[in-house]
Amino acid sequence: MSRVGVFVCHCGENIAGTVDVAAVAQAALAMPGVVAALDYKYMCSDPGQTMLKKLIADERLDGVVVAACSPRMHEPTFRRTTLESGLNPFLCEMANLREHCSWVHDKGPATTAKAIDLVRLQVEKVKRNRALAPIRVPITKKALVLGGGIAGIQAALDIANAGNPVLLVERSPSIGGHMSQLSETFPTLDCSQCILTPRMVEVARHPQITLLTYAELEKLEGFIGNFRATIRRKARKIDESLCNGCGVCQQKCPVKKIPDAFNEGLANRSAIYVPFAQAVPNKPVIDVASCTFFKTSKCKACEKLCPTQAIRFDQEDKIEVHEVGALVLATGYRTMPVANFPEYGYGQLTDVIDGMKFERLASASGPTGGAIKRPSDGKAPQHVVFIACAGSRDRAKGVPYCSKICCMYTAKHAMLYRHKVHGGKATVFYMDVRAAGKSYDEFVRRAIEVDGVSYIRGRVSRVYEEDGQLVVKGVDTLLGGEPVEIRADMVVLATAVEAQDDAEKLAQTLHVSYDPYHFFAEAHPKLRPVETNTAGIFLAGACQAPRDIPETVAQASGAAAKVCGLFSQPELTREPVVAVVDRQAPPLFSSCTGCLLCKDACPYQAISEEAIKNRAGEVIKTVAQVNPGLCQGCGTCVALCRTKAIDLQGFSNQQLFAELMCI
Amino acid sequence: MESLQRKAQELLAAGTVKLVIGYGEGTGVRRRPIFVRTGDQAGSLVLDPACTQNLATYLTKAEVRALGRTALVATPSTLRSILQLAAERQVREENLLALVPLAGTIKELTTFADIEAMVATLPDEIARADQEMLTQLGAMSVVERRAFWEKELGRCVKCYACRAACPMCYCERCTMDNNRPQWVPVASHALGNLEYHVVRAMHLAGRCVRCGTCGAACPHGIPIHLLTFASEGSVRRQFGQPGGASSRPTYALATFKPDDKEDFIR
Amino acid sequence: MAEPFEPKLTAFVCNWCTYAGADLTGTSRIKYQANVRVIRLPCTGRIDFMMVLKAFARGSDGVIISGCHPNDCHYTSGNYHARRRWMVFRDLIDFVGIDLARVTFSWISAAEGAKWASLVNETTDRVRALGPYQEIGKLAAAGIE
Amino acid sequence: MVATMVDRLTLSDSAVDALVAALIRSGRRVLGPQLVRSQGQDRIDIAPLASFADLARDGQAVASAKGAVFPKVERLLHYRYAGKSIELADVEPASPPTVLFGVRPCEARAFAALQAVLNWDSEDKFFSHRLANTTVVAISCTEADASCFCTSVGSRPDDGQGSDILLCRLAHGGYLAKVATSRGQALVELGQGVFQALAAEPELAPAAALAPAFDAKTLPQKLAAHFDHPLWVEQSLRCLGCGACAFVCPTCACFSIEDEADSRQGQRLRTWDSCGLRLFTLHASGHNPRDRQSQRWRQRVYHKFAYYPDRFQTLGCVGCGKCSRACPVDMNLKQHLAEAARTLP
Repeated sequence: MSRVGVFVCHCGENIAGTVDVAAVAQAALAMPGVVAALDYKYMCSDPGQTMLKKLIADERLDGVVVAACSPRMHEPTFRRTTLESGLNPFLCEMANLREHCSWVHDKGPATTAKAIDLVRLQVEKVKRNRALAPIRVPITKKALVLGGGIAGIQAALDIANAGNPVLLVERSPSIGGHMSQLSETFPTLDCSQCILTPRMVEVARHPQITLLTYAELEKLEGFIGNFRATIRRKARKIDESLCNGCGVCQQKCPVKKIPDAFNEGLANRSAIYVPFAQAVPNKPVIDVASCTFFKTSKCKACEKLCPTQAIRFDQEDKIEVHEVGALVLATGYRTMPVANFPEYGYGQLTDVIDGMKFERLASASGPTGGAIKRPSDGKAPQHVVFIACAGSRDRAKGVPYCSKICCMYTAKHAMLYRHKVHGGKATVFYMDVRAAGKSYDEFVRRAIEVDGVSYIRGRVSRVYEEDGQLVVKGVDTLLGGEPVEIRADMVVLATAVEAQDDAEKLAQTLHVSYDPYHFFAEAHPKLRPVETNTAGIFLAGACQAPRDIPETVAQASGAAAKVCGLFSQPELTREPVVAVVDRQAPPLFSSCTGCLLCKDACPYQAISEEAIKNRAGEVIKTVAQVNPGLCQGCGTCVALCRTKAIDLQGFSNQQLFAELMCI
Repeated sequence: MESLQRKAQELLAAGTVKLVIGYGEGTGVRRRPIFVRTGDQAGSLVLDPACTQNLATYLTKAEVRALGRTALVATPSTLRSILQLAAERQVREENLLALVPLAGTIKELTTFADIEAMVATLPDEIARADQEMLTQLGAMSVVERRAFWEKELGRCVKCYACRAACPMCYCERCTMDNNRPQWVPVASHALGNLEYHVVRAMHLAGRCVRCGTCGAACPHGIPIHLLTFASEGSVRRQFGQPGGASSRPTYALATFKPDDKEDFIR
Repeated sequence: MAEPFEPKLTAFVCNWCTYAGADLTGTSRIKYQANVRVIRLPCTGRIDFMMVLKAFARGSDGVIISGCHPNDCHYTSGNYHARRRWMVFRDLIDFVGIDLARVTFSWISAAEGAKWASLVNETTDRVRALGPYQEIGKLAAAGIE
Repeated sequence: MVATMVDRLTLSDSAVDALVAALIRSGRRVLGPQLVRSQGQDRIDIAPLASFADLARDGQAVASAKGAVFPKVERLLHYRYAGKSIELADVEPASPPTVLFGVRPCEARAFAALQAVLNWDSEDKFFSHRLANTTVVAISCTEADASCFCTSVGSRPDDGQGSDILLCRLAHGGYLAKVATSRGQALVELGQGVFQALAAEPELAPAAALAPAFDAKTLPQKLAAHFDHPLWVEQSLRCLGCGACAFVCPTCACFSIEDEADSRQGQRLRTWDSCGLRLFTLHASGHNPRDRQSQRWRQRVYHKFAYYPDRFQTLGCVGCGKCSRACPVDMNLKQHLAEAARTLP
């Protein structure tokens, strides 16, 4: 027989003013299994808690019901007190006599009757409570940051500076990401390279950071604190330990006409190449698809001329497995290809370019050394039309959302153009100007008012070529939709920001959820913006949604803080309110039939298969297994399970059944 | 029929299978499941419209499993049951093979993919009589329906023939037999009966292949199969994920769509 | 003379939205009728349909089921799973002759204290008007000799 | 049932009608087999009779009549909490005076087999009370089906054992009533003027012809010697392990005790159970001495045809064949027993 104690709190007048607390205590004392019941002015006060502790000891209670305020308010308090008195904290339940009773009903017998019922529910429940121990999960204090753009760089540095080892994985030959391609950055117009490069170098030099460029994540197993990441290190075909980055190989490489991705195809590179001058690491890669040796097994110019004999034609991809405790996803974005715009010439018109190309044209490190020359004939364009929202907020293009950064960089582009081509005319077509951000609107105003960029509110219906010039047809909605036609030398499209092509695939590999546009989804839109719904995996930057640099850096630091917070604990301790799969004596072993339908239902991928083996090691049956490190205790699987083979600690079938049997 | 007997002989002779489960002569006009393990037993295999029981039920029975690789004479429902059992990891592709009577010949299906392909071509309708009953019940007032089921289920004695005959009721420890807590009373009083049959119908929603074998099994002629038809029908109508369509888990109640449409949540 | 009928309501609510919402009703001192008894669960996904059946078997005249709005589930998708089950379960209990007017489903967020009060009041009034519901409860005694 | 000298009387069809009416008037619960047609299927239920016309005079009811004396669920006790103390109340057996009218002779014989177990080492007061309160009026069979085998278990389609009154059909309508017990006599007195004295030796309608399928006398020894015979595994391969056979069986007496309780009160119920169900012999340890269906099938056969004769010098089966008809996979007991008798040396 249970020995339950019931403690009825007056909460001053809050409860006692409406509920006959003495009657509740008296009724409680008459309930089967209740050996002690009392009422007191403030149970949460020191004297109240002391009474509770004393009675637990004196009456050797094995269950406690505190009838007071909402458990959401004081459950932790009273469970701690229970623990201090030597009783397992999970043998304490609360009946909500305040928020759910005294505050919402009038004084009277019906209210007191309800209060008694609420107590009875908890008494019946607590009789079935089990002593539970918090779940402890070890943590591998090493983070994996996926993506070496500014988001990844920032997150890696913050985590590393807190003293934790970091693995920074970047799939291209150098870190830096899109930011390294940018010319100047809004709203300050400081040079992107100048602020980024030091950070890149810091990463390379940081004792806590292991940099794996030209590498990709292939598989992720495990759970928070205990992931196993399988990483493919693509063969650079050079021995990085020998290469000193002198660059001779690039100069001597006979194949030089390969469109340079870093420069958005505005320049060429050689078959063996370093993506850009400030690349980190400054080590070349052989582009096997273009290299003469790999096509004809002749040449080997680089090998012959390499002063350190670092060339390794026979080098193979390497697979490495790393144990990490947390992940930060910083895989960034892509922009919508110009080819997606039939109305703007399918990308066939050489002088219709996207923002990224313009960045390279405007960049001092770019193919034109920063001079604005149009791609077709290298002439400085006299009139440039900038089209904002190229694809963004356009359901027809499958992008209903706002890409967020375009308004700002379009203003920046127009401004840079006006600075670089004196007398040049800049026209911007826009839907709305969204310049929310510190000194953002001022920046746009400056473009219009100081730099004389002309803004036309309206969409561009068509861009086509007519006798060597681009004709831009649009409307000016501020002039009542009056058609506008502009003859321009160059058109710059602020193309929509989209998720990476392989974002969906990666999300599935990592079991993180993603939105309809394949941006990774945060665990909670308001309260958990840098976490995913998979514990231990965090988000930074534009892989979650379009973001500008300051936001990205802020979020990266946020994600880093989450990781450091996780790593700051000796081990992971979690509330034991988790699902458990029944195990019992042979021959049944478990009432689980192993249909594993629960596996699909679990929002956290916490359920896996477990093979029950006999002494000979043969598999007798396969059953479900709940990983307590991943389970968050929602109980969806419990309600789904036909055989009741899964139960939820703290809200077990026995507990809930008992509650129901006394209503 | 001859072709079936011949096929069974071949398979057993070649050692492709150790067992052929089919239908044989039973009491009077009845047909009963038979377990053919040698060529000479194959002659007792019968094939006619009376052969309707869903034999997939036997695939999960330990005693039968122990006999080795099995060829199963399969009706369309049986094929669907095999797929659903596969989706729920209760049968292995390499352990079974389906024999489908098709236009006088016997089609041999060895892979789940084959079975899926075949099932996709087969009509998936319930008997007219059952359809009519469902329509009638649908037309009744909720009070009339309550009365109907109270009367029908009043005859239930919880012999569990329905559960035993159902291919999807393979659980070793049925929730009915789970007594901590005893959600559903063991006794076959009115409440125990109602709760049992509602639970069963819920558990089959999205998994039922609508073979009607449970109803046929009931010694007291209670049309319990209508209950699972109703819950399965609800799933099909609302989520379009029928039971027994695929060997991969596509259980409608283990998944969701954020825009699932209902009209009752305020 | 018999006293006027007061319905017995059982509510199954999730801890993070509706239970918190009902707490807010309290802190906002919004009054509602005292007929409801709340059973607290972590998530609507935890609500086993058997509980609803049991509530009626135990003589509840009405049942309230409430949790987080779509998209707000503390566990990201428990409420979506629950919704699917209810969609089927409603059809089924209607088919076996249980009066759907006795079951109320609702999404109530932690911010909707007033909604909880009005939900309880409306349900209580409706069920009071419908009268006692013993269709299932009476079965507990039926068929025993 | 104390057998008195058998009194032989006759009744016309209309007289039987009047008798049934009189029984109902007398406030007795009158149960009898009735044809029910639902969802296009015919079945015979044993249910309260409104008149003789409702009676199914041929064919076998799905369920047996045992429910009248051994209900599928009966309350043994209930208790309630008064504060912390428990008020326990024993349920006193109570049942209406009952007439089982027009049941088959095999059903009538079954009560002896039930009694053998239920009142074996101690008296089951619930069962006994109902039995004492029940009068059995059987009608002899003029038809038998492929599941019937009363003639194989030492009985006949017109066997009077266990009947208080046996009605045998006359060739040209009407019945010969064999009144065997005082309880039968009571009905005769109740139906004043309904029963006629026998004028001449009546011409009976021929009873159903049913050739014995096996010799039940030698069976017990054969079984005793072949407990581990593969036959049991073979026969039970298709058995699904449900309780249909046991729950329709007129002699199956297995039951389970179930407590139903909440925080305020509880009751103890006795419910039918079956040795065919896996949980029947499941131990708390998880061990199950009859874990395989073949073992459970064998138990069913042995219980009725080896252990019964051994303990009670009678068979635990009356050959009604209800189990075979009820079986979803057509386990035909008659065939299986014949096979055993034939193949076991």
